[in-house]
Amino acid sequence: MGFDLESITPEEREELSRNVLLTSLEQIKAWARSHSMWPLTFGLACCAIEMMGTGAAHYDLDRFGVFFRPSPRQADVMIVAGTVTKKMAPLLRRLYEQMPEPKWVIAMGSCATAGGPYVRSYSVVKGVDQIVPVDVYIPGCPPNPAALIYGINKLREKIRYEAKTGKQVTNR
Amino acid sequence: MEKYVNSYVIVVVFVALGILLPMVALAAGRILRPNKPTAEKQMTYESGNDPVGEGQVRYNIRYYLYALMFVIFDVETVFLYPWAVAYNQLGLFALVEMLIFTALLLVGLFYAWKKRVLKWDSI
Amino acid sequence: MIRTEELLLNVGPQHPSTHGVLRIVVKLDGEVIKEATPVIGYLHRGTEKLAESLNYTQIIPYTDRMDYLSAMTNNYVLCYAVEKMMGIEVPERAQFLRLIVMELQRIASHLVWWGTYLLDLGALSPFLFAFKDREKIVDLFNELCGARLTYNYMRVGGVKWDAPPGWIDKVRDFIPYMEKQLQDYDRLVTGNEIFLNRVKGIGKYDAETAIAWGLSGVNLRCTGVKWDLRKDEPYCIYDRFEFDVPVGKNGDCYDRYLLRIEEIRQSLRILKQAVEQFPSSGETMGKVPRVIRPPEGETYVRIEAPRGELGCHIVSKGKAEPYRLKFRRPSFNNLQMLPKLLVGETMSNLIAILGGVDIVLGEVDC
Amino acid sequence: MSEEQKREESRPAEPEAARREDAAEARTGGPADARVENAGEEKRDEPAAEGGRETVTAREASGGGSAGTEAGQPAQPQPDAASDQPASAAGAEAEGKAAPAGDGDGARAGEGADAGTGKSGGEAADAGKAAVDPEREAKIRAAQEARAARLAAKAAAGAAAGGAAAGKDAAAAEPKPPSPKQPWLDEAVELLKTEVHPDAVEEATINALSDDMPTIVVKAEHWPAAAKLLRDHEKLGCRYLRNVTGVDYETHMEVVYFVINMETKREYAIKIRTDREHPSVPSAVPVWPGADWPEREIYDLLGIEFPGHPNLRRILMPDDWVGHPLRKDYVPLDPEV
Repeated sequence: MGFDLESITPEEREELSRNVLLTSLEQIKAWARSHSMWPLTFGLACCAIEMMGTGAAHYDLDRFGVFFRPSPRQADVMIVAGTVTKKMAPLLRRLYEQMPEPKWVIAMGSCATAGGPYVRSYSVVKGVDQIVPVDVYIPGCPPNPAALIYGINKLREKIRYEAKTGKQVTNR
Repeated sequence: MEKYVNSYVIVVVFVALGILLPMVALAAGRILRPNKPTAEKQMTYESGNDPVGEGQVRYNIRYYLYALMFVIFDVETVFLYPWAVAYNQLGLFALVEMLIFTALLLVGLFYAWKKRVLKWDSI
Repeated sequence: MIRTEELLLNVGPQHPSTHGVLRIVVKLDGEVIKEATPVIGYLHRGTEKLAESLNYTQIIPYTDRMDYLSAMTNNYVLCYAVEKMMGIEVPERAQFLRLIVMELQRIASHLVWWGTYLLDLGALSPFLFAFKDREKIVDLFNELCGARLTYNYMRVGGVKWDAPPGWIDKVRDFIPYMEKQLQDYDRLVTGNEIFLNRVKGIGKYDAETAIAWGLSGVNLRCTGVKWDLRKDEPYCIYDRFEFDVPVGKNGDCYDRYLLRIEEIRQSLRILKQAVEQFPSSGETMGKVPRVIRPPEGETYVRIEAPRGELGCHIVSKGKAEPYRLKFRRPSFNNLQMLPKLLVGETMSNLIAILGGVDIVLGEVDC
Repeated sequence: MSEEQKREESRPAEPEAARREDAAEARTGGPADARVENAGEEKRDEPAAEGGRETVTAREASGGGSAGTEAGQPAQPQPDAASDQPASAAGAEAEGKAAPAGDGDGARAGEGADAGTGKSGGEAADAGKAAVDPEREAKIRAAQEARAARLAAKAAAGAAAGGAAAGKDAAAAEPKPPSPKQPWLDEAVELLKTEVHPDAVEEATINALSDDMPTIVVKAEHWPAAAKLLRDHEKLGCRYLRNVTGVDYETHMEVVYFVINMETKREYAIKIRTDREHPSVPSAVPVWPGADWPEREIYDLLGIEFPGHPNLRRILMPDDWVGHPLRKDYVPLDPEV
């Protein structure tokens, strides 16, 4: 029995919209990915302590499905927490390369965002976006755990939004 | 006759499930996930820097012996499990059976002990 | 003996237990370390070069970020150096606030060390306990100076913010809570059999090598040398409180562990006395000239930071900026001896020894 | 004294006000400081800021001061829009901290000198007090006149105070009895002269700024022998090397070793001078193994060679780095932001 969408009555349509969830495979994948983002423990400086504080019992990142993985092979998100120096830049790029494909980067703290208080230093890379494409910037020096959790939720919205509309939020 | 054949159907279903479940799980993963292998990604991970030196290196024999000892006694426990689960239904005969089995393995253990395989930095 | 090849391994900058971005290139024969060379500099941000073009008040935020686990002691050492050069007299209430804040910071720093050290050795729950208690101290700091980690609280000549009403009572309530927690920690870890096997007799050195290598803090006292700057070269108002300096005997990781736990108790003891004698009112800022210009010359001051002797050497040409500012960073000197300690140890002991030395990479690379 | 009492009654209220304003304002409004009524300070914040800049330029002090103020501003370029919760005072505080540090310094320093020069300070404080009533323009004009008056007074007082301060130091130096550590210094110098070499010691002074630290300048070629003597001699016995610092005076380079004897608390600062072209100081590692990394750091950042050092390599900078950053004439590869 053929079934075309136009011929159904408004009541049926309204009934359908309440019970049937139309979605695309892409959105399901995005929903699954955004609710279990495993960050790579990449603590460089003071922001690392705040990241550990957020991961600990009081602020507890585990309830968002965020579970710290030491190896890049099992990580989806790279939280760059701290000052990226010129000696560390090639390593950071290599770690980013070694992460499996659906990967995102959160630049935590003003050092990772744009050099922060060390913007005039000779050995600091002014912002991690010169090395890896960054998805979410979290300002603050160091950003307190609430700001970090806010940043992670921002990334979650971004993943769902990109899956729903297909439009890239950044120029990656 | 059907009853006879029927019991085999269960076995076939069991085997099919045993094969299909992992296959489907892995295949689904392979289909859904993006696959962009790049040279850098294949490089071995060494906490961030270029891998130095060779991975396959000849190392001391004691690690191999230790692994061997582990495998032997691990298999032994695998055999003990089914017996341990139902040892009161099986009665005395199975108990003696198991004791002989364990005694045999103990002989192996004493031999290894005497050969100082268990002492960590012996060789 | 069968000839075996050596495996070269990078315990690299991105490693869960190197407390930051320290890389150790390890030459392994099987599991035994033949030779270990630490490589540092992955977090070198050139603070000393920046300091040469900033005046003294602006350098204070940079000292927070040097040893980010004990920002208060870094603030203090810079202010103490400038106050000594200019002969500024710090008022009573400011001295007390500085002392209370530094001792709270010492407890917080030792808690982070305790949590991460046991996390390195494989125990997951102490990390959560430690950070839960540290949150209490961080809340106290947050209320006092508005920041959780990098406080920028002290100024040359005093402190920036006065203690809000009721803050001292909160510190008074925190002390018994922490003492009770410490008993739980002892019951949880100190007697634990596995932990004892991992740390007893590991990374042993005697007093002579400790002095020769210029170690300081708990790494020096664990060998029996009684040298604590709060007692031997008293600064601030430490000479008004009595507390004793815990000293170890055989200089292994277990002694260093016990000393740090004992130091938390001593800090609590100091805090108890300081909270009693806390002046109810008074200035929080001494007489400071309009632009802080230390006279021509140089000075070297040193205080007892949680990780050891933290020194600040200022060479001033009479201008508002230091001509040369050098920090004697305890972690930098304590880390020197690591290669000598690691030869002949196994890989798991490397993690135990490295955790026991308690280094912070922001301070090592400065 | 009226000013004292006024400061007393205003101070308890002010920290509360400062804290609330802090949380509310994205940028912390000026430092709440004991001697300055917060209300006055907050009202005069903008003029203080200009005042600060104006006094900065007016002051003959080095450009550094103004550079300091500029450095204060751009140090936190990006606005912290994302962390808007009041809970993230850290963000505001941190962002605020760099900015007011520059202005706060100028503004508070302004107030500080006034307190020093007495009456005019009091009058400025009254002007501050008057700010509470609504007409701000009158207030600002009053403040500017007060400031102009103060500037003139300060210029005159500055010279006198400067002279007095110098006089005071000079006066203090003579009558002050020779410092308790003088005998230590003489003993060490005499020992160095006899045991090592007659002209091993170039200079020997007591550094008044650093608790009368005995400072001895030793010639570079006699340094290894002197180091051994310092450590092994029973009277000196300085077995603990506390700190090694490299300093680049434009005319020459200098390495300072701080050594101490833990039992008798006898400590010395040993300075060794070398020229700037190819600076080299014999290494102290054979005597104190603890000098290993500090010397490598000085080599890395200042370029001073240390012959006799086991493995003199760069320690902090990447190995392919060109130049030594801590030198005064170091030109950074990428121009500053």
